[in-house]
Amino acid sequence: MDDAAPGPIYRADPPGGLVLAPLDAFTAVYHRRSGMTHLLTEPAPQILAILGEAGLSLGALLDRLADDYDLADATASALAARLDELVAAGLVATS
Amino acid sequence: MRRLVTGIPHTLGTDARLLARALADPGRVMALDAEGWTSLLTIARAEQLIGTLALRLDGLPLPRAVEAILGDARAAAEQGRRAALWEAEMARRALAPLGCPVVLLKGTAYAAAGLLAGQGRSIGDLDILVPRAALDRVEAAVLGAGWEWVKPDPYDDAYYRRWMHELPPLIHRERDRMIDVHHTILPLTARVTPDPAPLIADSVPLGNGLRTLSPNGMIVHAAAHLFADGDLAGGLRNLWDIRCLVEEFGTEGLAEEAARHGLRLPVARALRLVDGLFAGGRLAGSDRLYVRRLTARDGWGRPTRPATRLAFYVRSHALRMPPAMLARHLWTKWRKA
Amino acid sequence: MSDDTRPDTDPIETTPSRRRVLTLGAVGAAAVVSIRPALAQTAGSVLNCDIPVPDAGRAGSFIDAQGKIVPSGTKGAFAGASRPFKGEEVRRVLNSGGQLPGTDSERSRAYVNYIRRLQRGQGGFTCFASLQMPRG
Amino acid sequence: MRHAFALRIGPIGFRIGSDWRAPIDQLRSLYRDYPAPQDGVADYTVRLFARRPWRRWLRPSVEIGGDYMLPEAAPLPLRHGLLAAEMAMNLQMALGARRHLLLHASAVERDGRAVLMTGVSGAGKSTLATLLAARGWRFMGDEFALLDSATGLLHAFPRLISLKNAAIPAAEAAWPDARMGPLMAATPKGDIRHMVPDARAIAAMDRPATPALLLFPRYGDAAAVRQVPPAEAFVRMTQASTNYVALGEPGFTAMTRLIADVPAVAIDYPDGASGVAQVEALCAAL
Repeated sequence: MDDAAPGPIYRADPPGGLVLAPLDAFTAVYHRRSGMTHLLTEPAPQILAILGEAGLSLGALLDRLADDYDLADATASALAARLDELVAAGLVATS
Repeated sequence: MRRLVTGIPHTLGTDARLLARALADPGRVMALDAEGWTSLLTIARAEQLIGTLALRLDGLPLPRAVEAILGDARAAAEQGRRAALWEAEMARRALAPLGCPVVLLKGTAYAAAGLLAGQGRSIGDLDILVPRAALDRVEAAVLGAGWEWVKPDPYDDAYYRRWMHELPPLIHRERDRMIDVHHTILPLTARVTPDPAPLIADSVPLGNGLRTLSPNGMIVHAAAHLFADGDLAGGLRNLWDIRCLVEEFGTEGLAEEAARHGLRLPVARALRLVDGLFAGGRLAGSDRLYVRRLTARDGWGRPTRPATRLAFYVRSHALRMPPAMLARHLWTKWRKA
Repeated sequence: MSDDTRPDTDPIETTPSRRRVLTLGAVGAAAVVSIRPALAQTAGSVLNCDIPVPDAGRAGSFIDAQGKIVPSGTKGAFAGASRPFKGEEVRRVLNSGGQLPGTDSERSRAYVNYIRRLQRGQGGFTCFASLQMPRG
Repeated sequence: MRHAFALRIGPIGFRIGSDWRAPIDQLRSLYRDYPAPQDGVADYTVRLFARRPWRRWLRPSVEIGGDYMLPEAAPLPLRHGLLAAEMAMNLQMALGARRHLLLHASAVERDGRAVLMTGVSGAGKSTLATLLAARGWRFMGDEFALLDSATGLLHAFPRLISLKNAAIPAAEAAWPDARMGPLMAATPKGDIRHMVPDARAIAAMDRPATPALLLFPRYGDAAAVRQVPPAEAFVRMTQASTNYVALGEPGFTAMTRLIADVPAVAIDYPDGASGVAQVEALCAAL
């Protein structure tokens, strides 16, 4: 996966594909398609919420997050690391 | 409570025939008493067919305890199906960049295609078939996506690569699930070596980037797997697969497809055994021995008929390898055990 | 980046009232933890089990200090254990230190490293997995 | 099989078959007040068998089998046959249970409200449960508790209480009237003796309770209480469940509901009496 443009499009399951249970700093997530449970800390739930509506490139996702939140560290590398985790867990797919 | 065979009506049998008949003709379970039910459920678990039985009996008026046990089995089968299809999806994601066809085999294929054979079926490892030419790239891709070798053993590894029809087994380090990557459907050591190229060429797209074998390809593979790739352990489940595939797709063109791969005899035998075990057909000659082996299980779930079992075990190894290699293989395994 | 559409442009507003601060996180800090199957704490009640070192399929091989299987006779590595260890013996060492019976500390460490590296499908894995439990 | 016995513990029926008479006789005696499986159909079959025919008599060695088996289970000598039977029954539950979320926890109930206690072996969950039972709580089980994902109710599983080492004389002194199994010395888990739960626990075993407190006890240190944050409680309970992952969404529903509805507390306790006092104080404050 190459971070340089154009880069992959990241997608998450639509909202019905996840069951969320906020606990404290963590949110428990049941992923219906895999039958797996994950505990997420931010920014993972926020990323999933955005990518569940529409697939986005890394840059577009960063822009979207910056629109919705005050980003403490708006770097592509930090976001790419989060996305890699979500991809490995199967919560986000690339195309 | 000395012998628990007394509660089973004679028409249902006292070995795994009890299970075969319940699967084929669910209405017959209405004759079972508590001991008969206990035997049936135990045998079904031992043969890994409890989920299948649960779906076959769904909707019948059953004793409450039985309904509860089969309800659990249905839920377990559904969760197993979900996990199996997810594993296939994760393999798809890993292999998509290669652009080569990826054909699902066995249980995962039946479930993915929504076939009768997949209903309630227990599914273990993920089995996929890929073109031999793509094998090195497939190996690299799965290793890059979190799968690892199960056994870093030089003897086993060399054995697999030289003689087997698949890569040595791989397991995913996060999900703890195994994947078997096949490049043909029988070991290269077997007396018949089916040609995988037409199997892949005739495979059917599932619409999600993965494929299954053609209907006749599935039946041929299931028969090859049943007779040549094991000692008939778990054979009842494999035979039930074949019965469902035949019911769903019929047998048109099957003999030709079987002949193309040198598997005319195993496929013909599988059809006879299906008829004998699941449709009350009369069996003759060595077919009866096969049924003796396939149904060698008592109401406590114990394997029975040790001599028959041993004979099939030796036979399975003899089929897979030339005699000298068989001796070498058994010797190496024995020395290490 | 998109045009500035932020509602709060006053630089003095350091704690915006309507917008949450989100930290994408330092690279390396995990935001996803997956729940894995656990035979967990039940081990003692369900299982009296053995862990061979190494497993039968690789009997005769040596174990190096990191717990890797190496050919028999490798310098600095240890021959396998003469008998399988009981689940309880391994549990004690994992939980409270000490040595596996019949070993010195280096050999014990190598064996424990081997056991920790066990994968599903290898002899002893299920037993080892059943000993895993959260501490505290 | 040659010898057999069937019984029900809470909602779960078992059928145990054995190549030897002794373990079955012991089970039959200790479980004599337990009912038969519902409709006569057991949920699980357990087999105690000799791997080779001569092992029935020559240094008899009990292999553990059944509907669900683990490949590395080691056999036990015949004098530990009752332990083998109990372990095999537990194994069926750990690997096979799908009707409930199976929690590796002890549980007691009062006024329809249950305290769940879980922790590593030696944390004292079993001891605390029996001590609380002696103070009028209803004993629901010291090994497994069964959470129903549809109702959120906790079902009892009051199998024989497995006493270990020093707990054996302590229990014998505390419950002189309790019925006990044979003392099995030097098992892989130390000395083991089984105790039959009190009559009330058996009589009430079909009555579920509402979980009210989730407790992580730890024996040995000075008394202390710590609130356990929800995420930590969630992870610890998933690791204390053998079938959380296998259950899928019902497991998630049951577990998140439990964590949301029930306070989770970790306690250190220096001795049994203090532990009991701590639990009762926590319950009084709920």
